[in-house]
Amino acid sequence: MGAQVQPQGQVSAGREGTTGWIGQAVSGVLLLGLAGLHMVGHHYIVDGGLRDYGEVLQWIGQPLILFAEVSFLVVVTYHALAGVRSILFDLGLNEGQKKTVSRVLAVVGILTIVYGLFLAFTLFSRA
Amino acid sequence: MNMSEHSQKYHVVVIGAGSTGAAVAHDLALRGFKVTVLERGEIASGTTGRNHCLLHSGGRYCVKDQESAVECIEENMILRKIMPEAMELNGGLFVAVNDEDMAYKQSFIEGCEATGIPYKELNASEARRREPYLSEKTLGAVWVPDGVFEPMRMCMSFLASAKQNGAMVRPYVEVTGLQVEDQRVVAVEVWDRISGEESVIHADLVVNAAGPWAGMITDMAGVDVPVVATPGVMVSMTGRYCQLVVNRLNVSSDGDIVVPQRETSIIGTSSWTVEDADYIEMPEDHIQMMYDRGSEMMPILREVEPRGIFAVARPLIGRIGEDEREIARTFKCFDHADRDGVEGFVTIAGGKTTTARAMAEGTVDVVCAKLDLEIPCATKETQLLSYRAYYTI
Amino acid sequence: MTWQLTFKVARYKPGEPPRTDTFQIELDPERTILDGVEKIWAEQDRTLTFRHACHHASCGSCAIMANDVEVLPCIVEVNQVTRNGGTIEVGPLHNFPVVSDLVVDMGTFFERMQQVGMPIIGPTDPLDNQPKDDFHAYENCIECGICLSACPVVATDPTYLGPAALAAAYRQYHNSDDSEEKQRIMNLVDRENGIWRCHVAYECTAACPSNVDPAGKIMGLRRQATVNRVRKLFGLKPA
Amino acid sequence: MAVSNAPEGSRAYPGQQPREPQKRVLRWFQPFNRSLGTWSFTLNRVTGIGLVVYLYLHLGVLSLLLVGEESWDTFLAVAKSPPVLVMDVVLLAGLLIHGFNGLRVALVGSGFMVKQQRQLFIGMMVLALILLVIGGTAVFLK
Repeated sequence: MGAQVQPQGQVSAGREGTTGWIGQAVSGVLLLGLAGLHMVGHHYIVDGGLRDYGEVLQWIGQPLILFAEVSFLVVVTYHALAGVRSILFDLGLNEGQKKTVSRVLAVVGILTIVYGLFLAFTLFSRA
Repeated sequence: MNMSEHSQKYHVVVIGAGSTGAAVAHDLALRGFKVTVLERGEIASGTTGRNHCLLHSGGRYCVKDQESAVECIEENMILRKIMPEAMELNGGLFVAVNDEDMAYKQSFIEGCEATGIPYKELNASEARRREPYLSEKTLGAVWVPDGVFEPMRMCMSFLASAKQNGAMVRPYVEVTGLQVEDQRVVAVEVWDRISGEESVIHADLVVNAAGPWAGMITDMAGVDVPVVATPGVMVSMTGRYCQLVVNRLNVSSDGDIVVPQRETSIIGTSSWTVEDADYIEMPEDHIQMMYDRGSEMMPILREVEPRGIFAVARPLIGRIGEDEREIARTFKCFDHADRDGVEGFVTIAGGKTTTARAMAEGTVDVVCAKLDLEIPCATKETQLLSYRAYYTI
Repeated sequence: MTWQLTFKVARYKPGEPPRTDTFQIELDPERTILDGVEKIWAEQDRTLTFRHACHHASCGSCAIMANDVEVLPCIVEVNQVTRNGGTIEVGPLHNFPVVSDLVVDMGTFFERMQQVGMPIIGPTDPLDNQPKDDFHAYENCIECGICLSACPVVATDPTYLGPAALAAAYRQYHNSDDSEEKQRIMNLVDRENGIWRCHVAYECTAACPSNVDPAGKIMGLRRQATVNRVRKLFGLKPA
Repeated sequence: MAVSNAPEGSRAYPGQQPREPQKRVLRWFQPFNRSLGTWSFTLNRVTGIGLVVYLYLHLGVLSLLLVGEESWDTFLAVAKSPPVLVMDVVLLAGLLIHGFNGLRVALVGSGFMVKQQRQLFIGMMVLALILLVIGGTAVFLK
């Protein structure tokens, strides 16, 4: 261990920790349902397992399903990138590195969600 | 006049960082000396670390060695004030389990009164109510203010306070020689066991607090000190079966005490003498004797598993061949100028961890007298730092 | 009866590359690993450095790796880890700076314990003031560092407060009646490098030689931190 | 001769510069001779990293849907071949292990069933295994 000792009384850092962990737990629990729906919807309903192009459009064309898939996209992206962030933080980064990691991952997350939304709504419009 | 301005000029090297060396270092630093503590191993890795953890009330000595008993009860009362973090002030019982023990009770109580040890007589049912694991044969008991301490943390507390006052503590630095010029010890030759470097440390005065190894140090100055390495076996049992220290109400003998420390019960101890105290082979029959004698007071100790078995040498003042239990457990400070005509060299020997502070006071008084200084000892009133500070200062 | 044993000892001296030394010793199988190490020092190699004091698992200074597991070598008999003619590998704890051979630097560790503030033994008379059972375990913490060596997060994040300090914080939090002290402890642990860095591997609890259960207590602190936040949301004081 | 002043370095071992511990990222992936808890930690980490990689592969592949019907259905023919279906089962295993182990972490981490965390882990893994057998068979049957 290095000589780094935590300075006391930085409440803001604490809040970030709490929300980070609770966010991960809550999104994780949500994913149990959303990923379950996604897997069942794409693997187990139609004959032959995976959906072909037409079947995909038919599936995503339902507004409730679209809502579920979009929620899945947002939650899974958050959960995945927060997980990556947590693993990277486990490496014992300094404050500057932590900031960089957080920012880069936030940008990646936004790009992912924008791309996913574009995909989902394009398919929805084609249906 | 501020005498510490004068004491600052003197560099005192203390050899050994057991309880004695640690307490001496604290006292010296508090009286303003420049202090370096040299310890060949880790803090408390010798006699002190492996001791019985008993904060003596003096009860064990109050009949046959009243000088030691008085030292114990005085120091007991001081230590509990200055070092509460390393202590459990649970009290102790002297328990009678046969008629012979009961017959001893009167002289024990007289001893307590003569030496000023507070005591309280308990009848058998009261004793067994407080300590349910006591033998059914218990006939009666006497309560005294025994306690339990953490030997290593006690040393670290003393050393932390010494460091706070400027002392330097160097573990893993072994003394390999003393340089004597004109019948005066002027420097200490050392070997750093970590870096492998050998060096020489100048000293205005050397205090030998090497415990049972004191003779090795005095040999280096061509003098000699009557210290006998007298090991004892202790067996630490899994589980804490008494809250108070349980002693046998009789003349001190082997296996007559059970000290509850944390979640263990330590049975002790035996006694024999060795030439070399570095590695002590434990006699199997001594270990067996601990179970046998310990379970006379607390039968459950025969049924539970041991957690640790260990032996270490006590530094008794005397000569090999004397009956070890007859040797007084008091301490003695040898000024080698008076004794052997070697200046600048003092050996503190004997004693117990409980009396370490008093030993230090006596030793530093001798040091001051040798240097013509009059600085009063303040360790009685000085609260010690937390043992943790040893690592953080 | 004695056994013939091979000790492979991880050696390190400042400025030299680490190496492994092999020693052959004879030892009674009921003696401990620490007895073996001490015997090697006494009879074969005076340059060997190791920490030890009490030899009965109460000072916590001797903790090392033996056959790649954290142990207090003073209470592990050699017959528990090997057989006659067998080999025992010993090395310093993981995740601590190595000073020399088996000696690690506990400075940062104690700095963090110091921040939590709990002395290892309560100054009270346990007869008059029995510690609450649940907390009793924390007084059993011998500050040996084994939990930090075992933790997979400490292995990579030196800024993590670590299981020992967090367990002590739990006790200090619940044992204190002083709301300011509670707040100080919460501020210390309720942060990314505190309770939220733990990934629930429970390795500290499995490795602890004193049954302190640091992981369980980290979870307790998380719950407390969450409760406090929820209460604050509703304008209530921390529980 | 002057007193050697306290050299810099470790406070408990003056003059010594302790060797800083290496960061042992590999420890995350070495649960051997460790307790069950480290297995759960390692599994969660391995599956987590795997799932993130899969997520981005998946999102990439989905761009074929944007291209049009033909490219998607061509891909689908490949996706339905047995080797890829085996990969699907691996994905399912990862999801189930990560999901149910994650549920354990969420429960224990918020103070529930702390004392039974070991049993909880075993229970969750058994549940994941059952679902994997059901789900895995279904992948091939459909």
